[in-house]
Amino acid sequence: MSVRRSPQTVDGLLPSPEPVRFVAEDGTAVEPPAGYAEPAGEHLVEAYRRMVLGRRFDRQATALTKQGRLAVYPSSRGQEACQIAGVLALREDDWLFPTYRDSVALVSRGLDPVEVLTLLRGGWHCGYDPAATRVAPQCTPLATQTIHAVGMAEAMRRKGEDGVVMAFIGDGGTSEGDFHEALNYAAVLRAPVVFLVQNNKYAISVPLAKQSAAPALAYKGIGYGIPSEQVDGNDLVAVLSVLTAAVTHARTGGGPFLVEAHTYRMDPHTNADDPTRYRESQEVEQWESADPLARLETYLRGRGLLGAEDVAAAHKAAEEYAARLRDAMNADPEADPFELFDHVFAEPTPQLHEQRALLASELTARED
Amino acid sequence: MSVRRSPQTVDGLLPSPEPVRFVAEDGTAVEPPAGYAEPAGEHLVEAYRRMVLGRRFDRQATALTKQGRLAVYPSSRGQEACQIAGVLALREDDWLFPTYRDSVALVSRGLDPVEVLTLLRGGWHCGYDPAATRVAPQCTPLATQTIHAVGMAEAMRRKGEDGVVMAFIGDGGTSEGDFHEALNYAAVLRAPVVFLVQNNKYAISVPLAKQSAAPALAYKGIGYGIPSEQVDGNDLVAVLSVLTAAVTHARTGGGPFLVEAHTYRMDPHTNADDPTRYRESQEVEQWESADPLARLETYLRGRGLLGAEDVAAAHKAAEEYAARLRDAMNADPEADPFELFDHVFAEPTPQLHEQRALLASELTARED
Amino acid sequence: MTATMTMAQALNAALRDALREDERVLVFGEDVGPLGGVFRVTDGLTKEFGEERCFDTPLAEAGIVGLAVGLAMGGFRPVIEMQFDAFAYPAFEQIASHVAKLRNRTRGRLSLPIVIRIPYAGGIGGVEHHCDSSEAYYAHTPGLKVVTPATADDAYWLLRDAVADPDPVIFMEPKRLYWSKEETSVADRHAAGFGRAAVRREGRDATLVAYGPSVPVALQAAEAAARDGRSLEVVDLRTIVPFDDETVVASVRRTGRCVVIQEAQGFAGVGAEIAARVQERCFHSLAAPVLRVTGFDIPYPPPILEHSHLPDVDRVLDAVDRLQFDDQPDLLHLTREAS
Amino acid sequence: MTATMTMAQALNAALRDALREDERVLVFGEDVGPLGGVFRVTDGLTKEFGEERCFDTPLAEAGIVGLAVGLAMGGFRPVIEMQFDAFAYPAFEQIASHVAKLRNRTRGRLSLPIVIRIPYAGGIGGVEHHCDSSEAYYAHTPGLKVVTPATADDAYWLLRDAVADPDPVIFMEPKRLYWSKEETSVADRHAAGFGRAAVRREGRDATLVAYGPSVPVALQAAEAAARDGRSLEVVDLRTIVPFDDETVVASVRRTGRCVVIQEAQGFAGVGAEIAARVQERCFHSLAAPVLRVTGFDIPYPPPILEHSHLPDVDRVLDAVDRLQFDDQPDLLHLTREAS
Ligand SMILES: Cc1ncc(C[n+]2csc(CCOP(=O)(O)OP(=O)(O)O)c2C)c(N)n1
Ligand SMILES: Cc1ncc(C[n+]2csc(CCOP(=O)(O)OP(=O)(O)O)c2C)c(N)n1
Ligand SMILES: [Mg+2]
Ligand SMILES: [Mg+2]
Repeated sequence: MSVRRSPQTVDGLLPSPEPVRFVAEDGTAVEPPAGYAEPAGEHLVEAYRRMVLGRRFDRQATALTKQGRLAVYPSSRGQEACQIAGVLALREDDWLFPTYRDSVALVSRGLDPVEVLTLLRGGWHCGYDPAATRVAPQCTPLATQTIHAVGMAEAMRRKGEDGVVMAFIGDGGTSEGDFHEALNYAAVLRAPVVFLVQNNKYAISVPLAKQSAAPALAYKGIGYGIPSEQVDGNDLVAVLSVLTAAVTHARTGGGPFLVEAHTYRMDPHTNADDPTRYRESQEVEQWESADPLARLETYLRGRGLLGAEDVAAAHKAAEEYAARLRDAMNADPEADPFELFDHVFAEPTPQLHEQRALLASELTARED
Repeated sequence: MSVRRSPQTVDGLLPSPEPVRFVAEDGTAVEPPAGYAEPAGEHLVEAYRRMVLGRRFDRQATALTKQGRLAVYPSSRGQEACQIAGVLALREDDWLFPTYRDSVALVSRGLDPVEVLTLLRGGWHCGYDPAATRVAPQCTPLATQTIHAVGMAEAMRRKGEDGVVMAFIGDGGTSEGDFHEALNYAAVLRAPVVFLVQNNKYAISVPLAKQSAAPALAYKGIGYGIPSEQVDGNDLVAVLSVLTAAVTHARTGGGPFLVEAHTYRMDPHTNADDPTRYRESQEVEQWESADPLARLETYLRGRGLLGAEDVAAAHKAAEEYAARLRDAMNADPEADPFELFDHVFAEPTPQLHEQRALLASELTARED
Repeated sequence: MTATMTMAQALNAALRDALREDERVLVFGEDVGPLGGVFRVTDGLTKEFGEERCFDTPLAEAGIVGLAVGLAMGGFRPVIEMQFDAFAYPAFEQIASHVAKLRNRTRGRLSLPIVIRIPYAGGIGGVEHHCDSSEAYYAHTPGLKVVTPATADDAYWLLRDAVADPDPVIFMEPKRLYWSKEETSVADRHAAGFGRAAVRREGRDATLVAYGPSVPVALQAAEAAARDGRSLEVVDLRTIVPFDDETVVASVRRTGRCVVIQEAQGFAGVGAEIAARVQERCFHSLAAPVLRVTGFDIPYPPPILEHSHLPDVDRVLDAVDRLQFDDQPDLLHLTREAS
Repeated sequence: MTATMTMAQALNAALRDALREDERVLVFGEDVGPLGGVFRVTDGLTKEFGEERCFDTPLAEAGIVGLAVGLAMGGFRPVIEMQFDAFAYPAFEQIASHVAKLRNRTRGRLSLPIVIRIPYAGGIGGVEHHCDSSEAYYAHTPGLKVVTPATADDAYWLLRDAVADPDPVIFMEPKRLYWSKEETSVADRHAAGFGRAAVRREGRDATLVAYGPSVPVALQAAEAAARDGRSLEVVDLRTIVPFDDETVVASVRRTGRCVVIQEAQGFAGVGAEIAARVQERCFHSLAAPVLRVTGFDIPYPPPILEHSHLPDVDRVLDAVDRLQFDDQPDLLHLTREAS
């Protein structure tokens, strides 16, 4: 009477024993596991351009914190391959549920960088229009967004759309109960959602070894009946290949898919963090040699897909982009205090009207 | 730079592809997978006695609901092998963290049945002394107790005791975030705790298929680095063998272990439930043929470990036990209203003193 | 057309009518499908509307609420059930950090028309964790509307209003009133508007302000007081957020005395807010302090003792009697006694 | 021996001394180990006491609290940190259904000497979810003691008291006061006892009741009022649960007027409880209604707007001015204006 399943089902759910790789750290091609297709050359070149831009944006944002133009910034440096592959694997009508860490993904998706940074400069909570961009507000309460992603995927399925949702989450976030509930709901509903875990080895100061004892986080999928894969998160070619397969799986009715991208957070958690308290600088240096951008550039040049002028053009575009951003961020953000009462409900309650009036009287009093 | 593990580690964490079995439904022996030892005969006979008693207790409790002596009772009928093996696998100084469903485990552990039923008869919340019995209060908020179990296991480890904690949970409870957090904490801390999932196929009315899409719940272990096993929960011999191995693993520093016991809830969720709304009676009848008590009896008789007189003696003891329980439950529970203020804090606050005085004045007023 | 129905039946009718009228409405939660919910409030909905519209979820409350958030972002109108008050706590982060805040975080670009139904409070002999009065947690959280009906008719109309509302509504259902039968008009509306309190009984000498499970207690107390020649007005809040200051203030200004009744533990509960508001707005009309009659500041008692905890007619009348005196000498005297 | 230290340093000293004096004390949470906590309150503890006594947990708040419950059942005294106010919400079920109730559920056979440290409230330009004032959720939950220091000296002694307490204590740390320096005596105790409020400044004309982050605001307001010849008394609650009725009532009976200051959104907050209690107990000594100065009933604003939300000296003084009038005509007039 007890449940019986074929071991077959099981194998289909386990990730590759080693992270999927197309390109070695030195930029040379390696044999990927069967079943994964290399993305087209022009896609890889486009990915390269975006990585150059994304990294420049990231550097600019960090600079803005030093100039006091940004209150706080969680850098993506070292994780560009994950974030940009995540964006490239999606269509415009697909949804993205990012964390505070994924600003590079957002600007790569084409969002206005000033709007993306509105939260972090202390302006309004979410600076961009989630409905128009199909990008949920960057989420801070860890893992909570993964369940919203499942709900949105289920909504698209119900409306007969063939859209897919990609939920971003970090290694630390996978420890939260909400991640578990999201995976389970996605599997039971067979929702078209891809979970992308950027395992950057740290949750602020807490290293992966204190976070999980799993062989790899990708092994969490089988416990929900979700096919999973692990990939070298600093190999853009591999991440894009695996995520494209995952998105196709979800879009074609295969249900959810879990991808763990092994990467590394090169910078402090945020500008406010002090990593010297919890990690050795050699560890960071070692990971420099795994830099996703250099690796992709070497690979594309080696394959003759990228020339010196392409590289120069990409950097020129990135510099212009950064300059525009710097100028735009030079102005202080503005906000209307009365807006505080406008979005609590569609219609303010009598209590909120009263409190708005109180604030009004305070502001007039200050004036005279 | 990315995480590497040997597939070896991985295999060690996966459960058997089929639930472990020693005894077929017809009571005949079957070949168990390698590595599992059959418990000694006298243990099995003791288990048989406890199952007879446990089932009789369960039937009596259900009867008491009909007589209005119990407000509500969640029956264990059909799950006795899991609960009694769970108790037999433990030492007296080990801790048990049960749910509302596990009353049979508690009486089998030797707790006073009236104290066990205090909660369900509307008396005080927990009728027994958890410290003295090393049995945590039966837990209703699903899965929350599994984290407490990890904490207690960690406490014993820290105190240098070699105790083990067994956390009971149902199939539905595994969907709660707290279960995920408990498994992860246990694995990272290498806490000596065994998680016993009684997969009785239903969470009130919700069948397993709506609860999880996993090949089996035991496959959740690998995602935390926890070795796991699945077992035929209606085969006492198998459950006791697997749990004994799991407890030894935990006691000897191996860390946590996850066991899924495939069983079935024969009765309604509680006496208040109406299963005709969500399951077919044939399904229940089919499971009758997998009855754990009949199966063990046939097996032990076949092996000549159990004679007619042993069976009769076991039933006689059970009848006497049930009679004593019936009589004891005939008296109405009593409680002192002022005790309401005694256990909120070690020392009542001034506010509680005031409220106690208010109640006192009310009660005196009622008297005259 | 009116009919006698229990509050549970009225809620069921409201869900059925909402599902019929708006295909974006979805009902889901634990055991709300074929079983029809442990209180049968969703009885028959899966049968009539199919698994697509009314379905069981895996057992995880944060999951239920989070799923509702995503579905609402995607254009649906989820009406979800938390099986019991204390079992909504696992969803607290989803409710406080997302349900309550998403409209505000996005400057109104996203809204969440979600109804979270929560059977709450005691008086039914339930065991621990099944009888919490949790309304204050939600009422204190900006961005949530908090509703609690005391009659079958209000149950129907307030739930219809809640489902139609563009914002999240925590819909608190007093368990012990599920089976109380009343004349209910599900066809043409007599019920007051959303956000308005109702004067359930008019009176001159004092105002009893109550909501949800305490409304019948207030009415019984008023009945008993009338026999002693004291005329009590009974105001039923219906919605805690928004709060109907106008009705409450008008009543207390007239009667000059006020007792607030709340089943929940008293400390920092909704009753404290009511008492604070009333004395802020009616101070010079008050002949006595605004008194509160509440549950004690203790975890909900076991069934055998719940009657000692729950505010009853006598406790209300005792408070009304104290309205005649200065600075509650008896209460102070109790304090001395106690220490 | 006294020393000038910040509140963060005082808390660090209290943890260090507690770890030294009682080996059952354990400190754990997110980033409290080598990093020393995001606010450095646990700085150096892992170095001095080792990973066994002060350690980082996996990232899961229900897990942290649930682990503390099990460890406390096993004889330890966990002092755990929730990294920020809003990030304690995932643990709400563990706190409300277990931490608060276990002693009561087991008739005192089990107790939970757990301290849950929660950095809370705003004023530091933090982004969303990092500035919630969540004290009322806990104060409304029977079985929890709720503490919040306003000075470094109190931070040290109240935390020592909390760790020594046989029952669970929610220890709310006002973020914005972490860096405020004061004379602190960690050697011989001058601080008031646990459960007692402190009169921070004596006055005749009105009483300002405040706690945590609002105490400095109250003191500044009293200072400013003094310049206009108005003498305000300032009471710092120190512990919200238990509540020191004696000190508050004595002060208000003397001054005859009271303003309650609370940073949290006002509705059903701790300030409502204080206002309700004060008018219940001091009604006939009151020359004016008890007024509340609170944050608005809105989600915590983005940094650029938080100054408009937070109760400041002017908002307090405006309230004090209103204490002179009847039924707050200006407030009613605002209501009309608004609608
Ligand atoms: C529920 C919750 N708890 C705690 C925090 C505080 N916090 C912010 S980021 C962070 C670490 C997250 O690590 P990870 O998930 O690996 O993402 P990463 O920052 O490395 O990208 C923590 C603990 C939070 N935001 N939400
Ligand atoms: C957090 C929480 N949510 C909901 C409930 C209500 N509830 C009680 S038992 C139950 C079903 C549990 O099913 P399972 O875990 O399989 O255990 P079983 O009853 O089958 O032994 C539910 C939903 C609860 N007790 N706790
Ligand atoms: Mg990380
Ligand atoms: Mg079950």
